[in-house]
Amino acid sequence: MKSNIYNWFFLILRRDLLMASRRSATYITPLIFFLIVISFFPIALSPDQDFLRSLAPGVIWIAALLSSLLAIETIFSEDFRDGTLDEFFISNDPSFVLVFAKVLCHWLVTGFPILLASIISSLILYLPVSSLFPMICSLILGTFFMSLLGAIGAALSLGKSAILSAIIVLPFSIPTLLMGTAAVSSAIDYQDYSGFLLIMGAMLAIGVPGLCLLTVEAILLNYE
Amino acid sequence: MIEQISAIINMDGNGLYVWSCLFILFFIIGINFYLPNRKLKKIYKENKAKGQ
Amino acid sequence: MLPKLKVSNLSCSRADNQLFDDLNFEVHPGQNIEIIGSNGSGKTTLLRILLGLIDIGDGDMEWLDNENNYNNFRSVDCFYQGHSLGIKNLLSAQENLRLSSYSFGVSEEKILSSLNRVGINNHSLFASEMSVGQKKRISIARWLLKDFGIYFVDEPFSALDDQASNLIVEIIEELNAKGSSFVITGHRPSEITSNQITLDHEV
Amino acid sequence: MNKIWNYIKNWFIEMGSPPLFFKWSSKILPWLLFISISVFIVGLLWGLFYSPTDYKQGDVYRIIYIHVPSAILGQSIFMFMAICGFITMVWRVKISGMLLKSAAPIGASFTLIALLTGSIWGKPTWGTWWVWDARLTSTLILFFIYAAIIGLHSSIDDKTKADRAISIVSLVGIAIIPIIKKSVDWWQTLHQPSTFSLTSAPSMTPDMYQPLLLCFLGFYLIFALLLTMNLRAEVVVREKNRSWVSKQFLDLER
Repeated sequence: MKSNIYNWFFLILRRDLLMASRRSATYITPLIFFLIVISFFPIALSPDQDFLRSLAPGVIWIAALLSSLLAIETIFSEDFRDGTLDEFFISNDPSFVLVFAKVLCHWLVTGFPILLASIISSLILYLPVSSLFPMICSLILGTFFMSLLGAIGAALSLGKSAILSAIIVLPFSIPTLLMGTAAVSSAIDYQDYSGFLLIMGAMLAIGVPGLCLLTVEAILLNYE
Repeated sequence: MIEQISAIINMDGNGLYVWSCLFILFFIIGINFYLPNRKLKKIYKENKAKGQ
Repeated sequence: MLPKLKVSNLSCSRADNQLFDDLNFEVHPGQNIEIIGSNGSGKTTLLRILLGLIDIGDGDMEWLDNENNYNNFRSVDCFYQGHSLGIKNLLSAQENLRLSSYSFGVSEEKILSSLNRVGINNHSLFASEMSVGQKKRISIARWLLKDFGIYFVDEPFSALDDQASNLIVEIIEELNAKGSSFVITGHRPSEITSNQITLDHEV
Repeated sequence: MNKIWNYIKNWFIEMGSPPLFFKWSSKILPWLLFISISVFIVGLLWGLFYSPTDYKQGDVYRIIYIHVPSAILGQSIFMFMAICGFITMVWRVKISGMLLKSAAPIGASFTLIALLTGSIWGKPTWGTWWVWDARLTSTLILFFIYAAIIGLHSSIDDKTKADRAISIVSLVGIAIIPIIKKSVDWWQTLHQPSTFSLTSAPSMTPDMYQPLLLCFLGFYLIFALLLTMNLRAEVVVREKNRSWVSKQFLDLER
């Protein structure tokens, strides 16, 4: 039986999802972190409704950015340590599919709960209902792009401190942050937000092949 | 003559800004000059010590 | 019989030191090669270069394919086990083997019989609940899933009791009889082969 | 075509082999030193003393002769680094990795100069030391990226490996920096209608423009000089245990 790319992709996806389901910390900790960061803003700044509403897009986006970045730190480290990553790279299947599958799985496990939590946080930060749809769309596109970027950072700093990969990745996350907050705040002001979402989508479309290939190179560096 | 020079240095009260910019420029470029030369000198000394 | 892998003039240097220089050897079917060297002598690097995981060596590697031609790409079915065993803690013994065999598809009976062969009887035990010795046995069970052309195994004999090393020797002989070859590394010569390459550069 | 390409590649590799590079760079270094410093000084003198005063901003606009060339240079150096990174990734040329590594601190320095002078310029024109102006913001982000690259390189012990790691980052960077610039511009127009932008403010007359061009040339030459010096130090530090290094130093002593 000959394996093809789809089989391989789904195998890794299934394996990672299975393992994530057996260790609940993988999907619960980013969620809790996200909610804690969100709840700190009203406490630290002011519980005033109008003030919080104007702040909400930025707050939600920063929290989402940080929690997805912290969570992706360990995406390759366990596989690298126990030797399964070697096995995948030795096999004849294309390794960027492996990277993409792992990033997708990671996003499903951590990004998706964050999406749900962002709906709750839009309530506690008094976001109007009309801005909910652009917020969810921009978070889907943005957190996935962040996962791709974070994968590169994680691969470059395998076995090193997490803060190093944050330093590498955070400056590159600025367009995502700007577009995401701009989309939500223009929705609050009843303006057209589709342009921002389109640009985020375009970045994602270029990012998937480009960043996956570079991530493969970055992982291979660790074997030298 | 002295008035001319002081006029140039003063630059209508903006002199401080311009001169501090110039100072920053030369300071940072100076650091960049100094560091590689120090590295080279260090290796040079090590080699000399090894040779003797 | 033609050799499955011909390596000529392979050399590798990293930063300032030469790990190895001008290595020449051939891997014949049913015969083993052992790479001996101390820690940091480049054993693992050599295995990784042979498998094409990293590209920092200079030299020629030629692999035999089914039509008896030699290629520059890896056309032989290879199995690799690095320093770490490649066992996932969150998966059971059976699931681990199923994962290893994804690309060639092995029946459940084969997986169970391989596990029994190495003496693991509780198939649904998670790897996190096992001792190191048991994990090693699972990794050995993976060798039996399919008759690979060449097995590259990094230090299979380290930290093993006598019983387990006897098992490894037995299994290697079994697989040799089927025409598979082993390229293994170790600190000191073992009993599986007399064909040894010593890496001893000065660190 | 292929032949010419191979010829160029081989020439590049040969000239970039550490001993040979050290030899020819020793020859050109005094010339480079003389030319670059004289163009640099002449350009600055011309800009700071002989160019006419701007009618709107007064003499403070003269910071333009420091700020703009270093800001542009900060971006060009990143472009240069990305090209080096591509060569390092694809052809594994050792010297291009070292070039990449030596260019990073220089790029960071010029970006820092642009930031500091921009903020000083802001004080008399805007009344505050810092304004979240689009240009300044994207320069700040560029500085962060430079800092990340330098930090990553110093965190990896094997320097050849570190070169390839930062070449990956520089390739990601060169794709994302235009997006960053564009999105920051956008963000600015979204939040506050741009009232005053640093560089477009003085209406440039030719006698203001000419010294600026000379300053550009001087800054680029200074970059070439600093790069050569950094690269020489880098090459020697990395190969300090090779025999050619001690030989070179013996030659110098004679």
